[in-house]
Amino acid sequence: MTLLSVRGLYKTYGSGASSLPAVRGVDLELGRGETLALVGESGCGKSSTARVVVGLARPTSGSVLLNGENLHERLHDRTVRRQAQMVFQHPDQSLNPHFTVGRTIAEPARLLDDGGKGDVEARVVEALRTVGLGPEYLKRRSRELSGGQQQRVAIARALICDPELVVLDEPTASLDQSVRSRVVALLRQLQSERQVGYLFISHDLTTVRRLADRVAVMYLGRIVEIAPTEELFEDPQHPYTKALLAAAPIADPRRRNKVVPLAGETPSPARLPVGCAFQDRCPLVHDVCRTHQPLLEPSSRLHDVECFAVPTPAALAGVQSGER
Amino acid sequence: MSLLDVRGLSLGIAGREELLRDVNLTLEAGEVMGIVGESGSGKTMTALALLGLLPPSMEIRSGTATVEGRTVLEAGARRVHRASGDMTMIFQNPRGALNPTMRVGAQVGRVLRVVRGKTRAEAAAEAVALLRRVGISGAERVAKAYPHQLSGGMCQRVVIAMALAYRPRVLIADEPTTGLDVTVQAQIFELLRELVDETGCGVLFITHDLAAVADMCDRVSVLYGGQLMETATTVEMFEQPKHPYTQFLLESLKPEDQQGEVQAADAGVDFSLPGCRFAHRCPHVFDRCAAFPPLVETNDKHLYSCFLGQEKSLDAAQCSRSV
Amino acid sequence: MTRFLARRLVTTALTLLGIVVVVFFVVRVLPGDAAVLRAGPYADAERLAQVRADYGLDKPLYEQFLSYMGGIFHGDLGTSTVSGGSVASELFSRLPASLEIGLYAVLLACLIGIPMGVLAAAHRGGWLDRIVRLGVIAASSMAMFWLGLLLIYFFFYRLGWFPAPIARLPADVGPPRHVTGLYTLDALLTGQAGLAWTVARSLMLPVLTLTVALVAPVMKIVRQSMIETLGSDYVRTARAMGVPERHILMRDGLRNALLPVVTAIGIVFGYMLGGNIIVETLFAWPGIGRYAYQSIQNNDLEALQGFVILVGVMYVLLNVVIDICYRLIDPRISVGGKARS
Amino acid sequence: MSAEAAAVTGTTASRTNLRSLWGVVREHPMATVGVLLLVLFALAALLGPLFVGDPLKTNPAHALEAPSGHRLFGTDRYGRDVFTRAVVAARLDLVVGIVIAGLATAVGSLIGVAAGYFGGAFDEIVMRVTDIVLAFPGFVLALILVAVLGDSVPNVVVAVAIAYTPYFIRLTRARALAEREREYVDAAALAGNRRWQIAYRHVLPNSLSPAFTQAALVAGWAVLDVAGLAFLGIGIQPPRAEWGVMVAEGANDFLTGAWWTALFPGALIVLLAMGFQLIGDDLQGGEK
Repeated sequence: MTLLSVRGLYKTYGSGASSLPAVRGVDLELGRGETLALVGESGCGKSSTARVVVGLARPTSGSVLLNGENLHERLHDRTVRRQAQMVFQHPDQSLNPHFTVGRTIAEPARLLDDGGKGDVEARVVEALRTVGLGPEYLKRRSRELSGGQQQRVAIARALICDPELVVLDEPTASLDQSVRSRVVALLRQLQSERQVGYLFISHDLTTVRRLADRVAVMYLGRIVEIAPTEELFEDPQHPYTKALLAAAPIADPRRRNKVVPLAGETPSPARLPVGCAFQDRCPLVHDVCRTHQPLLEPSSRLHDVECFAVPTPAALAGVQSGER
Repeated sequence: MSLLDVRGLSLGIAGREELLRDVNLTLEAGEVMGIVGESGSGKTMTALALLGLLPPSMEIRSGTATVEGRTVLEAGARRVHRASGDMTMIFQNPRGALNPTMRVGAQVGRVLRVVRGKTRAEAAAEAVALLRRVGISGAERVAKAYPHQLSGGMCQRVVIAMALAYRPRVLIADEPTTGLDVTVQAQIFELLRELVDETGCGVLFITHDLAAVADMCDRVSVLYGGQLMETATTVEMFEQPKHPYTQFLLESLKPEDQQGEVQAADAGVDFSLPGCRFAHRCPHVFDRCAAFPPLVETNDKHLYSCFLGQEKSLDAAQCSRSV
Repeated sequence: MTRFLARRLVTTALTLLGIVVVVFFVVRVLPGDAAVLRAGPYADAERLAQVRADYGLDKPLYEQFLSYMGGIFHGDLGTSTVSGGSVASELFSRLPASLEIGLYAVLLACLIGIPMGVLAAAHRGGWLDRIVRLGVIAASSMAMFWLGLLLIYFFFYRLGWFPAPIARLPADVGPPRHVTGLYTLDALLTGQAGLAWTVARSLMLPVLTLTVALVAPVMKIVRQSMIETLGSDYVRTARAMGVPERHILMRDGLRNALLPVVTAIGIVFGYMLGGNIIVETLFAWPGIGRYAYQSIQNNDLEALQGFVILVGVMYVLLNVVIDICYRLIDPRISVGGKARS
Repeated sequence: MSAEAAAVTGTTASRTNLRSLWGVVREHPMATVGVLLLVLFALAALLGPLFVGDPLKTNPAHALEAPSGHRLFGTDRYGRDVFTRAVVAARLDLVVGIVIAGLATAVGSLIGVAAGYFGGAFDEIVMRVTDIVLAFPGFVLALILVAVLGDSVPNVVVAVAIAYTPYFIRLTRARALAEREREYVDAAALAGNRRWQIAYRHVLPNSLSPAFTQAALVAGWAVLDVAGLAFLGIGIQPPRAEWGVMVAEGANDFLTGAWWTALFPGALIVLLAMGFQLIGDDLQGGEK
């Protein structure tokens, strides 16, 4: 059974003339012990998706199923709620500055697990140990820790209730390079020990390639391509995915970028054109892209693309079937 | 004579420990030199010191810097007069780098007026031309816009246009693409490369991103805890790093299963210690590391600051040498 | 801008209505029988009933309120218990005297406070900055009534430089022809330079007293917002691009620092409207502040209520004007509608 | 360890304590002056009444005597000793300032955090009400409230506190709005906190610092306001020993030459207010 299943997710902020569609029809599946990366540039809707998936925001429409249960209908059910946790982007902000490390990690255990189930204190020490910190950190506060240590504490807090799904929202973006790889290693190790599923939000393709089993690329609120990690990096299909991969510099001075892959910048989601949202920057733009929204169709096994220019019979069939 | 020559630069908060110790840098015309370091390595402090923009609490303890032989920095002096056209800097957070109540054309034009002595009309016309030059379409319209009406990438282009108006011999770019999308970053990098080719200026490219260094720089200097660890051409740095810190940094880029045994503790820098700033994290630390290591030259373009591998210390170092 | 104006208009109307409601009900609902307050403590039952009938106090509260509200729309703030005159006309006849002190004090506070705040920020940590900071603290700890007494003691009683603190004019001098109601202006407009000087001499001590109270917030806010702008990224960029410090101070620093100062002027006016009660009482100045003081002394609640409503309404309207000015000056809000965040 | 050695380590320990104290003093000279002033006033408030006589005792034979070694601050027109009255008044003025600031901070912060965190209709109502209260200059509002409530110390305290409460509501509301967006609030929601628990356990403690800073300044202003009201004859009434009352009583004699009657109590008001202001200024970041 799939762990997480997102169906037809829409999320719109505001209403009327000033409404901003952040997520426009996203479908996702994530299995136990699997890592799905959600990549894209600012404003692509990956963080909004993450917030809805974990229950911090309500979907405008669509549903989030966790082990088959609708998360947003069962938000006050602790047994459902404790299954989805999150690690945030800014470790210095995600810990309450007034709380000690011990109190921070213990909070979910006290509030979400049935009272008296085991000794909370011992579980906190154990959680600290699993993220590589000793019990001497229990009494410290967030400002006394380095960025890497703060993020370890945040990971311990997310894992203390043994959730099956952890959303990682750019967990390494604000860490130094040398700390970053250790946090990634820790996350991998914890996953193999506990079979926890990761929804990994990132714009850092290097880390994505290292951590993810599958990758979904988002652009202006829609998934434009989704494939197993190596296949996506080696054989990207969507013109935006290609540009994104080409734009990221590689840490090898002998393999430099020679061409700028893409002109212009992501337009505002408030003024989306009819048809494909990528049309104005796309090198392969076609008349049909300006009138019809392409749909995510399989281009090969496990590899879905949302583009008319990619030669999949299904994409063309999608146009012929009329306005969907 | 190098275009920019920084010698023995040391900085600190007045009355406290040294945050930057004995840093030496050279930069040639038409060259892009990367300055890499993690947060707190002193890379931005170095740049601010060169421009005389240090916060009031910081003082220059020792060192000199020259641009084409003209002194631009001296120990003790808060601010040395900068001949116009010597050196300027672009920053991260481009939106904040522009005055929110001034039209962007006027901000570019102001540099032309106060630095290059243009009249108001000349400056206005040339500002539009510069905006066009940095790849802004509809430059006339954009010149009349306020910064909040432009995207981050556009704002950075405007700041680059201001730098172009200044006509610097040396351009310092401090994390110019942090916070910008990766596709926009590629555009800005491309623009900077074009400008170097066109004007022949030298660029000090400050970043924490090794991939960006590999992409942009001809040579690299690695800073850690205010100490210059290693300077080399980019290819040599990536392929034959000498300093344990550089080795460690490059190892961390690889997937874990391919990482070598170079490991280092995760700890902050103690600026009050007299020795090598990396000593407390270094897997090869030995007794001589309690003293400050001088720069050693392996060939004319490759220098590093470590006692390891120095002939005289082999006897002492052999016990821990493993890479 | 239109949407902003519409919203601002609605909230302002709500606030103005709120002011009247609050004052009206505070005066009537809180402990203390309004009729007793009005008739005085020694009135007998018959007299109390008489007062109740006279002031409509026997009617239900909402009826009293509606009739008071209706009065306000016709410029009627009720009748003074003591003088029997119209509160509105008594207040408006005294308003110019108050404005004359208040406006000069605000002007003076800005003339001193803005340059001092700018200089302190530009030389942050230096001796001038320290003096300004100490000045702010000293001025904001100053008890106005005591300072006024000291000034009167030295400059009138000891030195005799200024006239006695008894009115807008010495007893033997008549006022200038009424043009604006501000005597200094009227004297100058009617070409009586000598009279203008006489008027100014009477004005100086009260204005000075009020200025001390007003200068502290001006200096403090100017200094703070100036320090903030001078430490901003865009000032650093301008410096890196070789723009001279003097140019930065005026164009980047002051221009952007003055935006919050515009708002601060509103606060300063509030101080002024509160402070004038003490200053006018101390200098026997025939303005609305002293009117309020006298109405308290005489238990004239109708008059006091009129004063508070007038002050509240003036203050709210002033802040609306300031808000609109702010929108016009700041391109982040006025140009292109909503600012991005 | 010998007793001698213990004594030696003891003195070195206290010496380092002294040295670090000296470091604090050197870095915050103005706040130090403020603390010293407040300590002096607190001592006078606590112990003063034990050492001086009856502040209300009149002595017509010694009316309006100038200050001397025997009567430090001289006597007023009823022959009461100005020094005695000034010392006794310290307790009242100090307590009034602190209680007003405390009341306004506590009530304002609670309302402000609730409005900022929960938003919605509650926030809208709170903002409209503070708009209305702020439409009156604080002093005017306090004045009309006392005029209506009647003259008494508690009434003055409540009136002035009400006038300052909206400032604290605005301050903490703005801070709570900012704190609400921080990641630890989301983390708290995921940890199973209910909304009121997040507001109370997480947002409130992190939203208080600007209010505490402001509280010191408000304590200073409150002292001035209460004294100012008393000077106008509103709130605290003669013959009670209160500095504002004393200045008012001495005002006429002051202007005919008996300067000591109003000079000393007025100076004490200013010094007390300044003590609070110096500390508040430092808390606000001093030079920054």
